[in-house]
Amino acid sequence: MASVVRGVYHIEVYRALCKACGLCTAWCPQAVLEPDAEGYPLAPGLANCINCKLCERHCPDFAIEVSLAAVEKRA
Amino acid sequence: MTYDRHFATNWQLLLDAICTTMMLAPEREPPIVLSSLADLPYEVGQASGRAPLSFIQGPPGRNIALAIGLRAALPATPLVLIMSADSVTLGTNHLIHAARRNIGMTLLLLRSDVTAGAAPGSQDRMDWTQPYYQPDLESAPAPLAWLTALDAALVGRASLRDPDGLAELIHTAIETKGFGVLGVTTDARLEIGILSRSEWPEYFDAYRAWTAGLAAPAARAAGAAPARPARRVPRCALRIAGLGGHGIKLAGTVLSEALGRHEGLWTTQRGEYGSATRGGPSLVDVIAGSDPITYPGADQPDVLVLLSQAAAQRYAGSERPGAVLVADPGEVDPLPPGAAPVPITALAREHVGAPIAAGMVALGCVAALTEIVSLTALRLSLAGHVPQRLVARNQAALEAGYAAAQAAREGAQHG
Amino acid sequence: MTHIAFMHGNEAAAEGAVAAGCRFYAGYPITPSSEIAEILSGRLPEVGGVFIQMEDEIASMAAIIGASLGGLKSATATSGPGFSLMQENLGFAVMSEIPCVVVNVQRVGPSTGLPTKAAQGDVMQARWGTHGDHPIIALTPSSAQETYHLAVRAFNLAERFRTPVILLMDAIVAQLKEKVEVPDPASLQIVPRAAPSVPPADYKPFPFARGEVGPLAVFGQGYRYHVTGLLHDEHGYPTEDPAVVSAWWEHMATKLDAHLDEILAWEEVQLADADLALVAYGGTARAAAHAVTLARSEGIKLGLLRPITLWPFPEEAVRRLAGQVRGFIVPELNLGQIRYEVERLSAGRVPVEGLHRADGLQITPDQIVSAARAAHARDQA
Amino acid sequence: MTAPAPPTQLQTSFILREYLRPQMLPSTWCPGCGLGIILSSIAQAVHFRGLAKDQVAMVSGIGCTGRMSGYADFNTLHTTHGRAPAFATGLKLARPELTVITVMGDGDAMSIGGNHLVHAMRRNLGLVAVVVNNSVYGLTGGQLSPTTPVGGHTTTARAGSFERPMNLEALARAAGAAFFARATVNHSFGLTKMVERALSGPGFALVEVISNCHVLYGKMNETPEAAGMMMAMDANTVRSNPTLQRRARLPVRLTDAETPAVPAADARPLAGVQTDTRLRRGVIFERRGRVDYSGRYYAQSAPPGDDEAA
Repeated sequence: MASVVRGVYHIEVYRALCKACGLCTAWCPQAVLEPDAEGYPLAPGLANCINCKLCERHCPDFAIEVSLAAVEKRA
Repeated sequence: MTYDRHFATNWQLLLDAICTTMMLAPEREPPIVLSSLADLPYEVGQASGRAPLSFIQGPPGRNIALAIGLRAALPATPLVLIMSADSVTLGTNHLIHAARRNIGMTLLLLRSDVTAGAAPGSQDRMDWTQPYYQPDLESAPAPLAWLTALDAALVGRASLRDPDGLAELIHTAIETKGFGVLGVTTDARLEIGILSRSEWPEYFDAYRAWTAGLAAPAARAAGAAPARPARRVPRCALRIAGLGGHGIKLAGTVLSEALGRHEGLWTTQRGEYGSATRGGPSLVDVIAGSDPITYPGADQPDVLVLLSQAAAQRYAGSERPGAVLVADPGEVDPLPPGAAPVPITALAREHVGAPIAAGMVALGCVAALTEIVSLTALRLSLAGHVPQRLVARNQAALEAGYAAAQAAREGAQHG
Repeated sequence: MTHIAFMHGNEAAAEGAVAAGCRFYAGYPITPSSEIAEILSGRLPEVGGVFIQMEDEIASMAAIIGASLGGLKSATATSGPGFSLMQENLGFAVMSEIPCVVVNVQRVGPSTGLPTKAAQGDVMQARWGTHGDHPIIALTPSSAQETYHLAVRAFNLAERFRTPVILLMDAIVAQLKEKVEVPDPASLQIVPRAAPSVPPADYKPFPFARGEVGPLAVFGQGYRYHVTGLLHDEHGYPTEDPAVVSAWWEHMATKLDAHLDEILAWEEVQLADADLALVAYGGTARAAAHAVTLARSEGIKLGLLRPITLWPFPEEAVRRLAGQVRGFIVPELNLGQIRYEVERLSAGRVPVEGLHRADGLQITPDQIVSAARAAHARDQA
Repeated sequence: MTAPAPPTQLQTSFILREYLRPQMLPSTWCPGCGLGIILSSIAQAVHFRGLAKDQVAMVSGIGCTGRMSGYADFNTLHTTHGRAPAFATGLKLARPELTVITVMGDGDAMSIGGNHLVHAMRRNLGLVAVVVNNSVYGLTGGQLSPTTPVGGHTTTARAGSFERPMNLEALARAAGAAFFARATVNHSFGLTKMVERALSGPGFALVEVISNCHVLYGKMNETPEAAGMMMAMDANTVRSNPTLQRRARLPVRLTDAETPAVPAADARPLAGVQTDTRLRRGVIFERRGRVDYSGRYYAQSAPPGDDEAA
């Protein structure tokens, strides 16, 4: 039985690619992401991330990545 | 009109059908015939010595586009296009777009059995065959199917074996508002008649209805040319350089119109304008003088305003000796020698809340430090270029720049 | 009444076209000429004209020919790649003697090239772009003010000589915003479409009038005739008869040449005492004019010949100058197109030096002055 | 060259970096432009199909979409305006083993390239065409396109367009394309699957993608935000599959159900004009037993098969 594990994901934003368009924050269903003063995404709600990858799939600039890095780090 | 149908060529049958439509509606203007087929005019011309119809032999495929221009000019004249393979080769794009837009014309698309006397094809679904190259290799073009799919006003098929029916159908197609197309064949086995109809306003009818409501032109920027300026101003080159988001394009417009409209000079304005989101380099050159401006570049400016470090690195030192130089000490480090320090971006933030007014602050500096343009002229010009609700704030920025530049000059004089 | 406006060249072209009586525009978006279409899409409906955005440039060119036959003064505007597509039907307009105006705002080519950068690389394409020998008129403006007037003139010449006229602009002028004194429309001389004075039975749509053109009857007004891209007789019917074809060539070859005084225009800047002459046109001529001032302040007697009519080329002016100056410098934003003309016309009498670039950057007055200095020094040595 | 092993899990960005040219990024596209999402979906479809990069060619035309081929690390060809299908036809016939993906914008594909598109569909060679439809000419500054809806404002139709837009779906069907699907950039998972399916079959496969130009079209039509314009695509399109339509009514929604639809841009209805503008998204048609005609050019003995048994 699959279940959604919370709080184990890692979100990486590549500032060099990001254009601060705001799509990732608009799509996040869990309010994980919030824009900073310049519009770049921060992840203050990372604990709520469910790895749905909507932010990643709707990033037109390949600048955001959700991974299981946190799990790997713990292991 | 009598002729021996048994011996008549396909061309004669077709042209006779077109002429018959004129008898079916004698009050209607005679049609203009468009076709790329070379032998058609001889047929018409030989009948009476003079063409009974106007005839345009446009380039293959392009007659549809030619007809669009004619339709724009002549709303009521029937336009009959006779096309063969050109309709499904180089004319396809014009075909589908004229149908999509529903432009009023009547197309007769001749199957290869009409044009080449080829054996009638059995590919009923295709309506039309292409008589050359690799007919067995590719699926044949199906213009009637394409045009039905695009909801042409009328799609039909007619046969030269039934000349009266052909004339009747052409007449119906001409009477149909919009884009009508008839496949013409000699094949007796194909279904003859109207295959589909669609309702949509004719393009130019819709155009005229759509544009009828547009406001008549207001008296355009009325006002006489101002009297020649009393003063003689030699060519003066001004350059404002910074980043996208500094409002530099607006500053250039306000400055050049202040100089041109209110100071009575000739001006040019050119620039490279970065967008606020990208933040790239942004630059405007304004040249003014009593004589019409030749070269529009401020490569060696008489007035140079530097709003960013990148701009300073690129342009500091390019100015003419004795030029007026302004730089923002909050952004530019070190300050170029001789530059009047004015905290332009900070003033913009203070008065408008964003760097977007930096260009306006810069103009205030120019008015304070030069003779070329007055604050009044800038104020007048500004009012014409920003929305009413933003005028006051932009004026504040302008005046703040003026005051700060004056203070900087006095500081330099006393210090 | 004259009024002051601030326009870039594209806007001036559009406003000039409206003032000249243009009432039909068909075009396709392309940088850096799109503003002309955008402005006319608003202006033409206001004056009862028709604007249509076609599916491509081939269709745009065909549509303006159709509209012109229907009696509307017609124009299209494009840039390099679109101009290439228009060549087919531009030839049709030449062959069937249909007035129309084509604006080409040049950009760096070939192919898509540098879409936003200024160039003057279509000079020879304007002359010889469509296949076969043919007469053509091309005008090239140096300022927004001149663009306005040349747009009017382009329509006038098109009507006067029943020919397509190319308004050959460059992105320097097209995108430069400057002050324009817009003349009172009533003060403009406008050539209307000439109507035939003979009854339809006697009307010849394409008279071989040796150096003259006959009136072009508007379709749908009783003068039914035949228009074709094939070589034709005076009635418009195709012919292969060498005698008729020769008569047709005679007509085409002379229809502009007999009226060069009406067509040619150029500007001379400080040429009277010049011993070094620049030949420059379009946006580049502005830097050249400035360079004349700079060079003269150094004691170099530099002058400028600025062709305004580019085709037919002001040949006599160059020939005459070749007998006066000790050298030519031709600055242009291509790798040498008008330079060939100047070389041809000076016929080895004086050296002709090109100052060329096609990298998207503009030629500056300093570059021209440097070239003038070098030529001057060589001359003194 | 061996194909990459099928992915064991969705390491999406890793895949993207594998299929992109990082030295070309960031793209010249405006912030929030859907073209990046489309490129991402195409790259993933190629990955999931297990195609080697070397065996894929991307041919693009001119326009914002034309820039896509520059960012994808395939054999890429950035051609002239509208002519991408013709270039692709030549390439495919020369190298039938290549997977050739053509990407075009709406003006590129349907306006200036309409002729080539129609004939490419008729010839039914094994090409995949992705047509990005954002209703406007982006690169030249927001002019009318053949898909601008009635009432849509553009820089060459300031008062709103009155032209009937091109019906690409009907044209593709009539011209004989083997496969037609429509996705939006708001449904990018579906888009990836559609491109995968397009890549998997013979014949000419067309995928239309509804995309956003909020910077030009949106700004002129009261939807200046990328996110708002994309979310509206949910309401402005309807699933082609009835089962999925029912499922869509279930309360599990990842996009905001309250998002208002894009207003029909103060469209003045024309007499006789249908007003239901909701487009179907999903696989619209797929002809069974579709034949890739490209083989015929090598073995001309084969007669045309019955490709119409849809």
